[in-house]
Amino acid sequence: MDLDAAAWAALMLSLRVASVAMLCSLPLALWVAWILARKEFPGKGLLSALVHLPLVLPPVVTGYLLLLSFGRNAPLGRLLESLGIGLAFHWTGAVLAALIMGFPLMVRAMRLAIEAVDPRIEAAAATLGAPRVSVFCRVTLPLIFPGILAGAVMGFAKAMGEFGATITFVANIPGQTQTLPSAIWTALQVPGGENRALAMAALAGLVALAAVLLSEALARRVAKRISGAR
Amino acid sequence: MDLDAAAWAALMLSLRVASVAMLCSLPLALWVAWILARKEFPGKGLLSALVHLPLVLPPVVTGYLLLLSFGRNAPLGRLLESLGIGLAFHWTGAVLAALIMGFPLMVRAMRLAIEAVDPRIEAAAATLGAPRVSVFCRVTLPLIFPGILAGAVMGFAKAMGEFGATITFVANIPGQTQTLPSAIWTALQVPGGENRALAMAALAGLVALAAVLLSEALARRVAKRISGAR
Amino acid sequence: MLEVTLRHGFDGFDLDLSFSTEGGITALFGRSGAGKTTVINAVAGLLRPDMGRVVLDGETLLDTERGIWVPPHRRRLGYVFQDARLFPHLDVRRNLTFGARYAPRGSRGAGFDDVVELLGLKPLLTRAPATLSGGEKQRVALGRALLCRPRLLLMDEPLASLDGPRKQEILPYLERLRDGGLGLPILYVSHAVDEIARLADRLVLLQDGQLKAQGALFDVMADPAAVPLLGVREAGAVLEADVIAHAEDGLSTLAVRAGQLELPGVQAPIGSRVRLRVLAQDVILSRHRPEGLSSVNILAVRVEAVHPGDGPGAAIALSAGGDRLLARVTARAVRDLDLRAGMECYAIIKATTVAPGSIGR
Amino acid sequence: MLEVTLRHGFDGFDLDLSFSTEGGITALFGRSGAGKTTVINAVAGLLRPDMGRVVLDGETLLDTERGIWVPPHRRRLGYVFQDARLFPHLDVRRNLTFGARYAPRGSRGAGFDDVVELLGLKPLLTRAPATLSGGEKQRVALGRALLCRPRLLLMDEPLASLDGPRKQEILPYLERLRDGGLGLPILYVSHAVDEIARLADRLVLLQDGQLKAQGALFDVMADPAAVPLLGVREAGAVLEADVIAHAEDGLSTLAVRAGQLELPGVQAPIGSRVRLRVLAQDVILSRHRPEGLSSVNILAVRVEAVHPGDGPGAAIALSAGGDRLLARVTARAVRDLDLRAGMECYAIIKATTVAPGSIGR
Amino acid sequence: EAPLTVFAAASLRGALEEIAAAFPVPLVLAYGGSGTMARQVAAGAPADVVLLANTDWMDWLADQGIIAAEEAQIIAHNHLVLIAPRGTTKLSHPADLPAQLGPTGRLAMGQRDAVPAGSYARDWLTHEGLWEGLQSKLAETDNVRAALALVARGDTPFGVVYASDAHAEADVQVVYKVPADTHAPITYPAAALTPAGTDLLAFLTTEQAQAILEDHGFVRADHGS
Ligand SMILES: Nc1ncnc2c1ncn2[C@@H]1O[C@H](COP(=O)(O)OP(=O)(O)OP(=O)(O)O)[C@@H](O)[C@H]1O
Ligand SMILES: Nc1ncnc2c1ncn2[C@@H]1O[C@H](COP(=O)(O)OP(=O)(O)OP(=O)(O)O)[C@@H](O)[C@H]1O
Ligand code: MOO
Ligand SMILES: [Mg+2]
Ligand SMILES: [Mg+2]
Repeated sequence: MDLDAAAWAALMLSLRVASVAMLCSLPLALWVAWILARKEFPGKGLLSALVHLPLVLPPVVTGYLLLLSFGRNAPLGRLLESLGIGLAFHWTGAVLAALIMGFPLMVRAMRLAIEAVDPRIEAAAATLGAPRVSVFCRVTLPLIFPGILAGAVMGFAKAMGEFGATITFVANIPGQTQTLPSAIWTALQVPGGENRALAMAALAGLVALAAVLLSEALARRVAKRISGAR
Repeated sequence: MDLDAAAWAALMLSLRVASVAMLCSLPLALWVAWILARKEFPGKGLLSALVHLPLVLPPVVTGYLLLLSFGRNAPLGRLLESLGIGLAFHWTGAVLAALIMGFPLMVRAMRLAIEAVDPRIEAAAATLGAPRVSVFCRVTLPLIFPGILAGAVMGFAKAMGEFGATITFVANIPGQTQTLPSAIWTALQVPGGENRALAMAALAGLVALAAVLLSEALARRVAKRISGAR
Repeated sequence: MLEVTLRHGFDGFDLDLSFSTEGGITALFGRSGAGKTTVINAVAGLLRPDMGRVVLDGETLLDTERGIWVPPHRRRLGYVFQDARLFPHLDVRRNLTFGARYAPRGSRGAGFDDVVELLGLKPLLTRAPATLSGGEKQRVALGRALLCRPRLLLMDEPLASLDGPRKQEILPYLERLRDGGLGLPILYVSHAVDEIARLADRLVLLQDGQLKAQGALFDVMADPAAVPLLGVREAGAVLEADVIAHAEDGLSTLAVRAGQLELPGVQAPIGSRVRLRVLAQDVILSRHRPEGLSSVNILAVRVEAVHPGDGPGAAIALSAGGDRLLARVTARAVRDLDLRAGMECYAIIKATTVAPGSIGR
Repeated sequence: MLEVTLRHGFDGFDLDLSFSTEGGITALFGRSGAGKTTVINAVAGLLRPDMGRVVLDGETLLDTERGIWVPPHRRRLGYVFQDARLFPHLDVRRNLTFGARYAPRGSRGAGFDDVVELLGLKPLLTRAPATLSGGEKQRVALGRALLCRPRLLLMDEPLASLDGPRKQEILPYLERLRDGGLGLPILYVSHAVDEIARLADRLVLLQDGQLKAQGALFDVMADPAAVPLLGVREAGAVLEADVIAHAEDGLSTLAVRAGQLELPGVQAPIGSRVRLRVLAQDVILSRHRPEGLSSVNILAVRVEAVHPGDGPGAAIALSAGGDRLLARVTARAVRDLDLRAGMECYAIIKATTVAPGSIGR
Repeated sequence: EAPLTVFAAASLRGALEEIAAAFPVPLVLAYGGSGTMARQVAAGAPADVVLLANTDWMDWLADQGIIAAEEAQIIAHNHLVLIAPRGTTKLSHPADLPAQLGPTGRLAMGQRDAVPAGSYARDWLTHEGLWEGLQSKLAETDNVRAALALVARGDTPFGVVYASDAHAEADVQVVYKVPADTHAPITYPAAALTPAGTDLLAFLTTEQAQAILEDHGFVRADHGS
């Protein structure tokens, strides 16, 4: 493949951004999914809508809103900057953008999985003396593993592919904030850059293929253990 | 809100595109989800990866590939055109783009729901004489309703928000292929257009809110019926 | 009518058996984990065994050798699962009527109102399965299977979580299904020997996936080899008897082949035929006709076989004028009385060894 | 030790009752849908009733008036569910040991190896719950609850899908739990009157969510009012008796308060105390001491109450030198014998009315 | 009369709106990136006229045989300017730029490879010998309007945009005009794709249209740079 150093740098950055975004959002997404699946409270519909928002808004708007909130002139952005956490024009900002864009996907997958858990099994664990947190860790969590896995894969895939919000929020600086999608887009803007763009897209596809195959294999192993097949 | 006729036209187009895309992809997504959840076959991992592909690729690449395949000069595009199905630069193309971009989300939600159905309940239906199709329609389908609903909402939301693939494939022709996200993007191109863009984004948010609230209410009703609460 | 040959291996468990029935109620009996549910699943088509053949009324439902496998929905068997497996999204009424539309036109079977009445489901019809009690679920599952107009009923411990009175209502109904115009055959799994003694025509005994005995209920129940399988305390022959008279003091006179017995609490009318269950541990043997025991029931019997058990006791197969009896005595008694096949002696039957549930038919 | 007061309404079902126990085994008995599981769930903390109070060993677990509600995991109750509810993602061993880590340090209770041995779980330890048979699941659920070292066991039909021999192994174990150093109290739901007659110290009878009777087993079982609740065929008093002698012919002599009984098949050693269950339908009343019935058991009794039933029979409460007996006779017999409270008469007890399962303690 | 569809580079938007009002036939204006639109035109987009922000893509269209090279017509030029939020003092010499950015300030500009304005900016900075030193201080955006917005909001203290962009945004001011000889010429080529489009193409070079373009900060087509 016709891939230069810039493409490899973009791939590496994308991998880093996607992994960090996925790992960081897992706990939060899990928590939100749990609340949406299990709790009834006023404003639940609103929370659910809020979670879906990044799906609905054009990514550039999300990026724009991020810039408004975390830009160098925004109070929040200034605060974080003073704490040494620069987001705008940093790869960490790409993580934030990817995280937000993947959040609805992760929450939905986990929520569906949590909703499918029989609360009577959790009740059984409680009668055996397990406090709520233990029930969650030892019963709920393993039971929703397929959902977590699905959420993780989708979050990772989305993070690998996120473009609009990322480029708007952290710009497209080769070697710094140029993720693989940004690099692909850049290549597409140059006459004759198609092949380079497609080669990089294929690379992204391969990464996704690997992630999906891995997750499918993991899921199959867990399913087998539960069904008792060997 | 500061919304002119073009904005309303874009909203209407987006609603149409999103509804049609969601409705068209439902059966196909359901079928693919069912296969992925229930069948073991060589190449299953590959199929799963393929389904995830639109998540991973930058939307512009998806749009570019669509343009390559269905453009007026591409063989496939010409064939469809001669059959009266114009896709490139038509709102139907926006439907196709939205459909493809939302597909992974729909499939995942439905697949998780199908995986959560106890096959022993389906077996019980079979012993009562129900052929496979009846079992699916009368048992599986109602049981995975929450997953279908989740998939539909995500597919719809994603279709409302899709920008990169759409603008690349069908362009940004006001009144014809300018969806709400395209209109928002266009507004952002003019200095001072931010407010207009944000007003339209708020509109998109309201639509999503309505869709999410509706789906939550529906889901709650179904859950209540199953749990027996009134 | 039903022929079953199966071979199937799970990790650490091998099923290998062959049995056949002639209609009526065939009981599958065996300890927990013996393979009863596995057999029923294979008959229903929910398990595809490694090897096997299932033929019902001449129609081959399964033949691994000839590659025949009829899918479950075309077998028309009503399956009452060990766990109820109700459709969670349908209310009780819709659960009950789920199978009706798949029954062939004009097929006869239980009517909706009858089943609802029998099982006391009327107040539950609009309820969601999740809100039912354990016994209520089981009743709905039973009704659902009855209402799909099957040609064979598969019942996996259908009455396990039902209360006594409810069982007493349902058992006669099952008998009527078997005996009525429909002659619906039933494959019936139960741990309750009294249920089996009352209901079954044939008995299939399983142990660790292997067939240990099969045959007419009367034969198997009287088989000393079956004692360890049924449980020492539950083993005992089942006889048929004709009700001859009811006396003032509550005792009834019943005729068996070898003589007459006086039993309390027989509800059946004079002239009817009932089943008696005589627990092996309640039969006492004597070489001479005991004197001075006026009111006890004594039958002249011949020892057919002496079957030493695992413990201190022995099971003795007896023939009483063609009826078969089973006695459980101590090893010392075998020695003292010098019990041997062919020996003539007397069986003292405590009148009340007839368990209440076992008087039926 | 355990005080329970509950009021709770489901759509079309109202629970309203109050009972207390003094440790030992308290049986909850009632027909399907009577509210047994609902009561147990409320005690376990899985159901928050509309109103109620639950006090265990002086600790208030629930008091809706005072706003007290101890969450399930702090109640330390071992619950054997009607459906097994095993953890599907854990193998049998991990299911069994799930609760161990939450038991307070140094608390005593059943040992892992003992429980595995008792319940025959050794070959299943590495198996996934989905591959277990119905009875196997139930045994694992039982073991899991035993191993969490609870201070009260809640058992909802724990033996319903177990075979007879297995039951005979588990019942003495439960008795030992109750009687042993731990003195583990048990709230026990069962439909099997013989199980209850054998195990229970106290009996709570429910009907349609209401308390119908509660008290010591001996009192409630001998209460004519309880006959329709227990089922006409299952009703009967339970007595305690001392084993005095074992005769050559297999009959044993047992002393009850009003005299001696000769019974077959008593396994207990001389000097031990056993429980006898005398079914009401197997007690015959006579105004005069019957002559010429040398081998039957006859006790002098006084009629305490005559309780006409719904059907043609009547339940007669009897006192036999302090022991309570129950007889079921026809309405005609009531008239003919002119049975009235206070009358002295004789009860003829068929020796073998003592159900095998009911000889215990 | 049937409206004409115009595919146009987004940065022309302000001027085109006014031109549309002046043109007798109604215009449907569809905006996008130059590359995207060039490809769409090649794929058969229903446009009558295409207006791009750089010549590369017009040349590409000619290479594809979609238009004849001589049909393309330059309709305007532009200047590159260095901008800063209103109130910033003028920059006397480009070499002061790094110091003015300070330790954290960034320079907003179009993406160097993908956005024409970015390429021009790189050319200029390279010419000034500043490019290497500014590598870690850039904020490269996906179009030049985004760079403008960054400066307008104060997210970056400086940006490189077209004079026409700076003209349209009240919140920024030009602090330095980039000499035209430090980068490739900035030209806006247009081409008609249908016979109906030729009228519009012709109109774009009329005095009326050129005045409008000039009003919006563009440089007249005949003032070749
Ligand atoms: N999928 C499986 N994998 C491994 N072993 C299995 C599987 N299914 C069943 N078994 C084993 O096969 C044996 C027979 O199971 P089956 O369910 O037929 O027993 P059963 O006679 O119905 O018992 P019960 O009365 O307890 O329901 C059991 O030992 C069980 O553990
Ligand atoms: N969530 C609910 N909504 C409505 N009714 C309910 C609900 N839960 C239980 N009931 C009803 O309350 C009654 C008592 O139920 P419960 O489960 O306590 O009965 P049970 O005595 O345990 O019966 P079984 O022996 O059949 O298990 C039943 O009639 C049941 O249908
Ligand atoms: O109008 Mo452009 O293509 O962003 O320089
Ligand atoms: Mg079974
Ligand atoms: Mg219950």
